[in-house]
Amino acid sequence: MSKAKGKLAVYWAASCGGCDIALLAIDDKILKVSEAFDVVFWPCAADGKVHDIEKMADGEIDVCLFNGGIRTSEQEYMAQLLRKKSKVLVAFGSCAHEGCIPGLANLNNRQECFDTAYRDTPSTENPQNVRPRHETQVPEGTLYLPVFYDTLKTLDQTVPVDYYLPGCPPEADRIWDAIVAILEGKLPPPGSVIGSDTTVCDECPRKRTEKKIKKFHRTWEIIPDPDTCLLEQGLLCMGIATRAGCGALCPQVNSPCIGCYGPNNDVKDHGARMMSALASVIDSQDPGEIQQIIEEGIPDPVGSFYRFGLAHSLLRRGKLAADGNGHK
Amino acid sequence: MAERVGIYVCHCGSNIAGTVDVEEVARWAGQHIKDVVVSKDYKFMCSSLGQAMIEEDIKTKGLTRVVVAACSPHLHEKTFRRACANAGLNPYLCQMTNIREHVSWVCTDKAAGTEKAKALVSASAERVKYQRPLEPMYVDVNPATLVVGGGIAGLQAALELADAGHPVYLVEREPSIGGHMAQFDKTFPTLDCSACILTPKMSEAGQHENITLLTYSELEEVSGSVGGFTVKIRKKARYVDYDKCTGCGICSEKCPRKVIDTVFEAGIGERKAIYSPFPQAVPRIPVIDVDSCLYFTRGKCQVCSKVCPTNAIDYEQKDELIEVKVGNIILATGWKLFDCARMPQYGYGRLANVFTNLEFERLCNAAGPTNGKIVLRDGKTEPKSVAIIHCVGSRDVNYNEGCSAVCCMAALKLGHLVLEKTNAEVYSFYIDMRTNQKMYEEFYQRLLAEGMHFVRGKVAEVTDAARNPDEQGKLIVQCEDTLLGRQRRIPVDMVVLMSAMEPQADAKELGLKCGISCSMAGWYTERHPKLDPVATMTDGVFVAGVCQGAKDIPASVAQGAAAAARVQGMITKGRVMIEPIVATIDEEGCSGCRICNNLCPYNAIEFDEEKKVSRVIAALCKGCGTCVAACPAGVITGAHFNNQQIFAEIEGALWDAAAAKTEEETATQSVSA
Amino acid sequence: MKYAYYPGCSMECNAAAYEMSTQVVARALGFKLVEVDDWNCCGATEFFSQDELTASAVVARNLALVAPELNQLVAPCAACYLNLAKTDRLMQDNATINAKVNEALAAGGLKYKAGRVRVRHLLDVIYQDFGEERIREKVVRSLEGLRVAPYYGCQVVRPIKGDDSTEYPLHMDELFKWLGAEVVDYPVKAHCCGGHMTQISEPQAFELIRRLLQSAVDYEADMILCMCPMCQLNLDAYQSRVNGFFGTNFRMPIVYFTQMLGVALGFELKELGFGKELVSAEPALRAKLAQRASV
Amino acid sequence: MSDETFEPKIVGFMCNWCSYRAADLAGSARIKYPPNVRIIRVMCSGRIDPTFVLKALSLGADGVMVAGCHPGECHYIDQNYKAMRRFGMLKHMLAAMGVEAERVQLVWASAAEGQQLADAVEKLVADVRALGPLNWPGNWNEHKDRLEAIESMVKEHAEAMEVLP
Repeated sequence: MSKAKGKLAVYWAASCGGCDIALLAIDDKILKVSEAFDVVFWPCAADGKVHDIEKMADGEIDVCLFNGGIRTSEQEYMAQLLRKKSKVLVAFGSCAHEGCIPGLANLNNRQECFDTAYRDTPSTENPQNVRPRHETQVPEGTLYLPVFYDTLKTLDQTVPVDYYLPGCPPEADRIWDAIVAILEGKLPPPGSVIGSDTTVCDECPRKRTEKKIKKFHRTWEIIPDPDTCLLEQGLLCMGIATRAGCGALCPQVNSPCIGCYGPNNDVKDHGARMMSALASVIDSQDPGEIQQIIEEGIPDPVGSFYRFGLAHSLLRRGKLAADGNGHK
Repeated sequence: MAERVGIYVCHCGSNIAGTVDVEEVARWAGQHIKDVVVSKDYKFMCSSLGQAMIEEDIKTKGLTRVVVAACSPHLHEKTFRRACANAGLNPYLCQMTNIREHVSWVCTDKAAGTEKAKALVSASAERVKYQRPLEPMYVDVNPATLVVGGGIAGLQAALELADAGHPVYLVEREPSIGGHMAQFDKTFPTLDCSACILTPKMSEAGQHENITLLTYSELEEVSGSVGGFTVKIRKKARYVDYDKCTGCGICSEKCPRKVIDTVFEAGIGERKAIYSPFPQAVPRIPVIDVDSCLYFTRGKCQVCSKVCPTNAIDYEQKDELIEVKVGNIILATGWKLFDCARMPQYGYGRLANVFTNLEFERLCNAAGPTNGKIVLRDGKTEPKSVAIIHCVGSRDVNYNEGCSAVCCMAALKLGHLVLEKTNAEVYSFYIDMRTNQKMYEEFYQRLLAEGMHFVRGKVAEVTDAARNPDEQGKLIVQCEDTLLGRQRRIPVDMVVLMSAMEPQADAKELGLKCGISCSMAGWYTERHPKLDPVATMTDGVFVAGVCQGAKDIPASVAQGAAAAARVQGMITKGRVMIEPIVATIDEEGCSGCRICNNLCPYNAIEFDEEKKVSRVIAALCKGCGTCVAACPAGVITGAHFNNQQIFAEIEGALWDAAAAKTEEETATQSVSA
Repeated sequence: MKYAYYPGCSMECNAAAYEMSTQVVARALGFKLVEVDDWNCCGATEFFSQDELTASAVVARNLALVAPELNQLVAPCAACYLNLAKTDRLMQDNATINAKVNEALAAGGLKYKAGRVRVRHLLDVIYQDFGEERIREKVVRSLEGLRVAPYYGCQVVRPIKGDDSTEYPLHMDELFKWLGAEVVDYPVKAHCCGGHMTQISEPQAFELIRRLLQSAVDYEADMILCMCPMCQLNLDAYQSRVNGFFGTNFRMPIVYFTQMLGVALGFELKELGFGKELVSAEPALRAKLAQRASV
Repeated sequence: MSDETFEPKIVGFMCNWCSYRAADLAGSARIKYPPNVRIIRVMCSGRIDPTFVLKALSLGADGVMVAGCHPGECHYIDQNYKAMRRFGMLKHMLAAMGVEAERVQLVWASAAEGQQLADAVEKLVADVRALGPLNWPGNWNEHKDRLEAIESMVKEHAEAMEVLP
């Protein structure tokens, strides 16, 4: 690695911050990153100014690792700016990739999000019912806050994305694999997800047989057998439909996969794949019984099948109120 | 490289052009659909000129994909695939758009029809770009044939095939072949004796070296497909050793147990507990009816065993399941009689002297329980007047909407027999007299001359409620005589109900086993009602006789022969093409989750324990695509119906609904603009 | 079980015995009849032929008034049953009538969604919803020995097709077999009772009535069972006139099927409205059932 | 879009053996039904993937029909039961997403049931017409103030930094 240092940017939009930490979970290999790159922008780790980026030439940044979905106008602006200034834009982690948990708020609209955050949560003390507003008049003039959207969008619904690094958060080994690929210039074709194209089952040591499900259980209802496929025990394990790469971490500790790596290549809708597969092996031919198995066993279908991928799914969100934009 | 798509929109005379502006569809497709290099309309695409036009364009314009918007693919997909193949284009790169059955014939408004046609053409055009060349697969045709049903249609089919030198398995549910025709006395319009013309065919079938007779047997299960079916047949226990029995009949003669014979004698005669249904039965091997046999019900008797000269009685016999392999199946399962008790106003079951036509056939038959004497239920009184009521349970929306086709002629025949054998007056109550085959109308004229009385009108009721002394003790047939325009009450001694022909109770079940469906009325659905009346939608399965729809003996015989001819064609050809629409699993992507393993009813998916991947056995796969839709990793591909193709088709079909998306896309570009 | 109940006008006067016995039987079988509040005329026999739309609107008001939590409406009178069922069917099948009727209803602040209420005749409810097993259990006084001729008339069996045969219905026959009676196979069970012909041409009407009575006599029936106030009226009230006209001597009791059902369930004749019929049923009941209980 | 001019766009997924043929039969028998359903043929209702339905809705379909052979009459023995189960699952999920149940209907029609299929189309179209347009893509279009906010931000930053044109 004798060539000139590259420029690296890391940005954080609508996400929990776990991805920034995950980047550090590669341990001392981070030093190799800093050998290869100048970190020009990483608000979470170092001071930096937007106008420094704005002043850069287009494409001046070699790699931008962007985590988080797009929920506000500011995030959208930053996504567009970083896209313009970066040669390679990587959707880093589940939020940027498919919306992740913040995307689940797409079942609601802005108003409902605010009601929850600024009124309904038990820890909220807000007697004047103060809400964030885009414009606020003060004696000194008008203050602006970013516009908060009804719908969280993924990074690639906002700007073109070169690579995806899935996971909530991405596993350290996979991050390192990606960095090595970048450093060695061995990246797959643009638009690819960096990772395996098999599913979690490929990495899961449990014993699998033919499947027939008579009843779905929630995780607290049973103590699963440690050696048998969790799905066959009625637990809603998303592993069958979820991209490998994590090493089947959750199933290894007797907990069903929740699908954070998203679907594998060419799958348009993670939840639909899962629903289709699961429904196919329900062990009943009676419409009433089938409905009962489904409704009793899966009380929250969106939260179960689209926990990470709602914003990136075909429908992207729940239906808005009749006026079409959620401003009830 | 972009595909070069050709679009061909058919007028089908005015069939399509009447409610779809086909010129506009072709013009629009040429202008608006990407990669379309030719878009034409033509009067009849399926004509040789239409096909030649497509072939010419493929060659000269370098088309790589073809869309034909015309009728249902079920009619002409093969035609256009062949045209493409002739021009050197893989036939699976041709897609048909159904703008006749699904558009022009169901739409009333031309503008709406045109819009729907555009959407469907758009769907096909988007889809066809993703279609892949496929190579058809071939299977050898097993020369053996299964014929189900030993009535006249099945017999005819079996004999035709056997005479041509091909092995036939003839399965019959009853102890003897012969079917309903064996029960009849005379046949119309020639009045030759039914048994006299039928029994030679029966014994020929019984002795034919190429026919394996499986009587008292039923079809249990069918697997495989055209060319190579495997059929499981249950040979019900006869309790008589087939090889030892000589058919001497002493057992029946000595059997002390008499029961009403509800099958062959239609409930008006008796048989023994060990019986052969009629003297000319083929085979002559009797069966024991365990529900009435004294030994089976009470544990003692065994007279039959004692009198049998060859020790053929075997009370320990069990049902036997046998398996045969055949290349084709002909269903000729016939019909059952409408249950006249369902029309209580005609009194069947309540009023003693109301008979069904089948009972009456047995009454007339010299071999029947009355030795051919026409008498009332008391067994001795000859009727002085007989009413024959047509259309009982047929041509009636409450029961069977269709016409049973044979009853008018059968009624004339029965009327003739009454006139011939008794001095009774005969009244026929008909709605319309249908005598539309060779020599049928002449027979009707003959009966008019013989003095049979004809009353046109649907009978309201048959009652014993007399209104005057003349009616006392009689059955009164109340009817509006639509020719006279007034109500009539005609007192008679005996009433014969010309009952409808209905599909066998288990016709649907049997059809499902063989993969064919029934019409609303319950008859088997033929491939085409006019042009392909004995083939079905399932290759290798044919139908003949009444099971396809009510018809008389000549028509049943013709169909039996026709089905046999179709099967012979397949046998001579030696192999059949099957569509290469099968699923494949990308083993690289398969993680062995085993969701698909349990989904295939044909066991075409196997699991490789070593590699931990699932695999499709192409030869067993029928291409339904269920596993494709179920694979959670999306690594199973269904040829010709893969995700890409269907997504493209959905997008094309909704070309005019996606407008709302554009606004969003323009909005994202503000920084980079 | 709970049903909306539309008694209709006859039940209040000439068919009071029907109403009394219906209420008694309903209580005994444990089903609740909730009378439609503020019901109006069903349009009787002729209204629909005169002015279909107005008749539909008048009848639909009754359907609209059925309490929202109930979706089955029981009518004991055959004409009421037919008109209510016919209106519902008409509104389902004919969008124009449906719209106009609802327009009319809206003027009174009402609306009716065609198909919401299932209109049923009382016999059908008893036959289908209670069924053989439960009815047999309730019988305390078997009708054994009594020969009854079940008479259905026309309006319940036609033209609205229920589950029974439209030509030769059998449900009442079966019901009375469960009660132990000897049910005669009454061949004229669905023939005309004369209807309003009594007001137009007596000879015609009398002939129709005579046939029904004669057939019951021929079959040695002890009584004719009715399920329609009009049938009962014609057969009972005109019986002596028929005798005078034809020189016959009919003494055929005509009672409602609910009355005899009540007898089988163990109720006293008085509670069931016996005694209101003109040709008394008492002699037959005494003769045939005397030895069994306190009739 | 006003109610008078609203013509629902509906995609119908039909199996090759029964429902597609029922539609063929409806045509041969010249049974008229609303022109709103655009039929896509698959070999079996078991091929119908919930993704197809979601795809159609996401592209702006107002309703979807999923049609197959009657239960117990599948050309592929029992594959339509898988369609039945998937439909149940999909229905449950769509309800949670706020999609009215009437928009996505499961229909069984044998090859002989042209009239029944036509009736089912008529019902689906009437149901969807009564519900009005779905316009799902419009569902994720943001309010106008989003565009304005970004534009003002771009302008503000551009003026301050003089970087953007």
